Amino acid sequence: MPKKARDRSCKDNRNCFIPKLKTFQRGLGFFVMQQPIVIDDRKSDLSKEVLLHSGQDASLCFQCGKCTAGCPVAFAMDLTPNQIMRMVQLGLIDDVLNSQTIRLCAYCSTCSVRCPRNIGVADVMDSLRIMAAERNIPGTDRSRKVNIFNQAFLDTLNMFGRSHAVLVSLLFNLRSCQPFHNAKLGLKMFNNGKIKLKPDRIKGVNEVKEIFQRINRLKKGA
Amino acid sequence: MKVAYYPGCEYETNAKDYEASAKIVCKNIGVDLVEIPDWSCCGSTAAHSTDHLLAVSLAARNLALVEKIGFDTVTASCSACYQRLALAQAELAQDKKLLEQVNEITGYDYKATVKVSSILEIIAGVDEENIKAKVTKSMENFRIAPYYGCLLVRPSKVKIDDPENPTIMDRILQTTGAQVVDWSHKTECCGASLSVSNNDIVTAMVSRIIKAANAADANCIVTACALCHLNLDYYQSFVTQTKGALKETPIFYFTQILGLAMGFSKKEMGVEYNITDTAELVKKVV
Amino acid sequence: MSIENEAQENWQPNIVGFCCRWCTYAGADLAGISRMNYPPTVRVIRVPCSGRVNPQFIIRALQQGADAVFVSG
Amino acid sequence: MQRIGVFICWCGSNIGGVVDVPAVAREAAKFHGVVYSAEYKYMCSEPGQEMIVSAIKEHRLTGVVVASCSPALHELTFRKNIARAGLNPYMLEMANIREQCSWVHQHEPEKATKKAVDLVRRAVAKARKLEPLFESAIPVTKRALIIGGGIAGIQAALDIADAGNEVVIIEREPTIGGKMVLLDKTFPTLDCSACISTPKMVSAAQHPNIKIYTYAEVEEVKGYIGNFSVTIKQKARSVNSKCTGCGTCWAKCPTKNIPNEFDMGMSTRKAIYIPFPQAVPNRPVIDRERCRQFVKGKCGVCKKFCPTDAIDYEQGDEFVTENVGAILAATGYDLIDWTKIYGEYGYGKYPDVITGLHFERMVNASGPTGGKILRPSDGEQPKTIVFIKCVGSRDEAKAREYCSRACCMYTAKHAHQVLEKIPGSQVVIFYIDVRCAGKAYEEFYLKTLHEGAIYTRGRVSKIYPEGDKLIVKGADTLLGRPVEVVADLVVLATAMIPSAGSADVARTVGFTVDKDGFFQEAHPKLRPVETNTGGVFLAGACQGPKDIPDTVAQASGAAAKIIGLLSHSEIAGEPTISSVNEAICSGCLACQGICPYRAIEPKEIVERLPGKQVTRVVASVNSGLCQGCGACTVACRPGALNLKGFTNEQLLSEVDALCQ
Repeated sequence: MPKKARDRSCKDNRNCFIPKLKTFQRGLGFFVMQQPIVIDDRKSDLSKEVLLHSGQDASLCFQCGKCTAGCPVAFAMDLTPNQIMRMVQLGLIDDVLNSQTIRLCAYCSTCSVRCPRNIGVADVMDSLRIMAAERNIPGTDRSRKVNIFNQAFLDTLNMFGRSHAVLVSLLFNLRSCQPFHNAKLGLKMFNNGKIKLKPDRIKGVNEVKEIFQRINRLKKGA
Repeated sequence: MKVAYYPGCEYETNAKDYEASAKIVCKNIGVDLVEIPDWSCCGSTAAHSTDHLLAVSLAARNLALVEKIGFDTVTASCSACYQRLALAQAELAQDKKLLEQVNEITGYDYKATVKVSSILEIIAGVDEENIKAKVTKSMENFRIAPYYGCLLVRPSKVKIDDPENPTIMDRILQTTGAQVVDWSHKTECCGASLSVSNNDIVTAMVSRIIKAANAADANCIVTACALCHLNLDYYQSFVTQTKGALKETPIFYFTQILGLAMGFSKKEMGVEYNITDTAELVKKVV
Repeated sequence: MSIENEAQENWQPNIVGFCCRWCTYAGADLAGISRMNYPPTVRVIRVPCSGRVNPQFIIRALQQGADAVFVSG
Repeated sequence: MQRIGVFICWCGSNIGGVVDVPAVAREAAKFHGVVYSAEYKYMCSEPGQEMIVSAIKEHRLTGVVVASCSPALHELTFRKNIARAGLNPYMLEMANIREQCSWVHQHEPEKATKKAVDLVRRAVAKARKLEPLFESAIPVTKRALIIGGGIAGIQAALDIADAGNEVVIIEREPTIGGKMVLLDKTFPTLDCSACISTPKMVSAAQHPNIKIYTYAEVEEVKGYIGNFSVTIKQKARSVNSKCTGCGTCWAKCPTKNIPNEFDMGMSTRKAIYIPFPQAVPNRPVIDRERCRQFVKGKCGVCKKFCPTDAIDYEQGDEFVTENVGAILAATGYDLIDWTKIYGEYGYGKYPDVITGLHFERMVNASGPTGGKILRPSDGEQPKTIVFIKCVGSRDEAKAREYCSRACCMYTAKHAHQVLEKIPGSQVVIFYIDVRCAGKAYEEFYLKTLHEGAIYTRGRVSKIYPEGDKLIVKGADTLLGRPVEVVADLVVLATAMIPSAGSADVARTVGFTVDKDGFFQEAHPKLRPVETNTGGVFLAGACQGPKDIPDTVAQASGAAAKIIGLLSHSEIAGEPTISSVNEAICSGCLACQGICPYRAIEPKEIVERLPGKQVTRVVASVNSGLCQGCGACTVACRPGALNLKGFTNEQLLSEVDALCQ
């Protein structure tokens, strides 16, 4: 078969349905077929992109697994941190960016301070989240929820210059279609006087809006 | 001593008790917290998960405001805010190009001269004798599990103490006569960034921390972070009520403990805002 | 031709290298064994130790027309 | 005026395929001083060498330039070759037109040819300034000094002594034996460590050619290869040579409960003690920091009871000088202090987290528990034991980057011993890689696996107590899942590091250490037991982490080298060393401070000036110590020092030739 035919066009194309289908299947608990990983002369630059974003060289990882062993969220992840590092090394960009793991990472940096190779694993995760955001990958399941929350948080921040817990929760519940999510918490906090309904709008709210706009312009320019 | 103060978005809601107690305690030991005028949100996890430049710029606006009012040190009570500000400062101080770019985005002319300190560091910097002199009540009935969480001690660039066994808060708490227990989950993460989006994960993480505090025979957990406080305070109800194996463990801010020891009322310290029952224990302040 | 023009047209500096026989000179040999290419305008003088390199040698090399001197050991 | 012959080698197509060799030869013929220029397919071959010999004779050559491969390869060959023709072997200069020309510029043949011409011009320029050099004869003292009385030192001492040379062993502990006598059984054969090492200790002690100083340290080393003078500090033992080792003193000593270092603090000893019953020499030492006589000024119990009047409270440190021809450093290793580094493992807070050496003592029948594996916290027998490998090794962030080499095997051995001694026990071994390269090693590992040890691929991130158990949080990277083990005992395989004080030994004796503090061998492959300092050799774990078989092999290797050196009554000294022009030396001795080999000393000379005699100080180079680095020549302001074979004049003419 000529090289072109087995080109990565499928993998490179983020609109391709196969990775999405896979995650979808996984989410539904279907059996997922795993094609062998093909390593050929087209080198991946995922490791380099991560390095550029985070200043962390994932290629140094020797897979000791200490990050996974110490990660407080590992039990909830679909791929363990060391698997993510391995996939970055091999350039399996779709598997990485569509994983739950990258957005479940709480940036507690336990992995970073214990890594024997001095890799800031948490910063690698951070850069992968950013790369997923740049590529508009919404994520599925838990990862999707984290993404919706982050977006809701930034939206209120953009609106008022400060975040507003009530609005963030409302936006999150609406956008994730769980209207009564965390209602109990809200109620308890309300009872304890820890909720303020009126958002805190700062005077320099336009300065904050400007920050968002300039960054958006920069991104588009790039 | 005057220090610029960054309250953080939860200062009137979830962290109002932290804010109040921190201000009172600091004033009492001669630290004047001056609120940054018109501060904005640090961006928190949402920003750094979305765009690196956004995260740094949002923090930089506040740092620039600190510089503008002529302060060289800023402190934040919330440790998430502390970490964001400190990380941004570390990067800006190191990378001139980034600083230029960020200044262009924020519209401020920040020179990267501000030192970011957590409120723990500010209070630990006060002479221990001064604090002891203000302590009027004994907290000896408090068996405290000091909980640092992750944001204060990691990553290495901004850590305020040893990431595995920090003692800065232990030392402050010991000045009140409280018993500070040695326990295993001092710096385990509570999962705050997931507390809205994935609360089942957070419940599991919190239950481990409560379990460890129970195992160490602590009768309360003391924290220096608004997010940890909310998480531990609220989510433990799921495990203490359903599983029964875990004891309900009241959560305090370290400033509340200091304030109670200094003789301030429980109302001033805002302990009744807690979801967990603090009344029993607060009665034991003698 | 001005220096600037010369610099633009793939100018390569003449470099005199003083290499310690125990390390860098052996390293240059290794580069040869590994067939790692570098510009032929680098020419090496073997010294018993980089400590043997008198500043006078460097000045003389520059006076005599070397564009750069490389001391390694 | 020199008559120089230039010989350009094709090296088959290695050089000839890139460089236009005949053109280089034609150019070379034009250089000043060159009277003959030739080329040949293989200069180093028999006919090539013959060609040089006959050209020297025919053209009455006084100097030879060979342009071929690196001098590292064939300089010696061609030196011998021109010596056959009657020339001084140092009248040779080589131009490296293979490694540093044809092999690195193979795509630019024209430029390569030009460079080859330049390199030959340089060689000719140097050759014009060459002078005959003569090797000096250095006498050899046929004795050897060994620093460190562990298994490496003992093995080497026995080998050297058996060859008929005298050996002096210096050991800083009160007994020889080192780390090996601490161990229980040795992998992969499981023979008893003490049973095979204590007889060697006795043989060394009884050998007529071996003299042992225990409780002693090297104070100062002077001299050079063949002629070292070593000052030894014999620390005050407070027990003199009348002692018979009867044991009355330590039985009667009232100061008890001092943690015994030999048992890693798991047992106690008295203030006067021998480290263990088989100690060599069987003579106690008083721990002056704990002895009541020294701390409080009154006690005297041991002195009162000693039947031979061997106790001497007044004894001071003594200094002894030994003259030797060779020195062997065999200072061994220590285990890294993990309690300062690994907060995630509890900073040493949890008593049931121990090191492999603690485990060795515990499992040893003569150890503190009589061979029983017990939890230090409560003395109970553990059921689930976790072993963690690479603690401090392969961790550049917290400790050391290197692999400590022996841990995989001793951990497998420990696992085997647990499974053998504790019925129904469970062993979990956390590893990153299982490295069992050695004869019968892999087989041993497989046996341990078969016996039921659970090898889990992942590094442990945290240990914390829960009740009386320890929770070990690791990972199984093969399954991609975190793992938690509820353990009774955790054994850490901690990194081997150079033994404490080894840097001082290196400084005192005068050789280099590597980035990790291990002693630097002269060449990692071809000169593994020598240092860069002549006459100083290495053996065992002081050179890098090693297990017992490798240590003993290296010790015998070093012994063979030393025997070789001591078999000569004289050795040839390298002639490319510094020399002083006393006439212009100002005696400032700036060179003395800069010499890394301590080869320069002041010397008084008497000069006759008109009408009077003047005594003044000049620098003098010790030809045995000088290693020919030439640093002194740069420090010398009057230019009185020059390095033979690399003189200022030669190097300047090389610079000139290259810059033409």
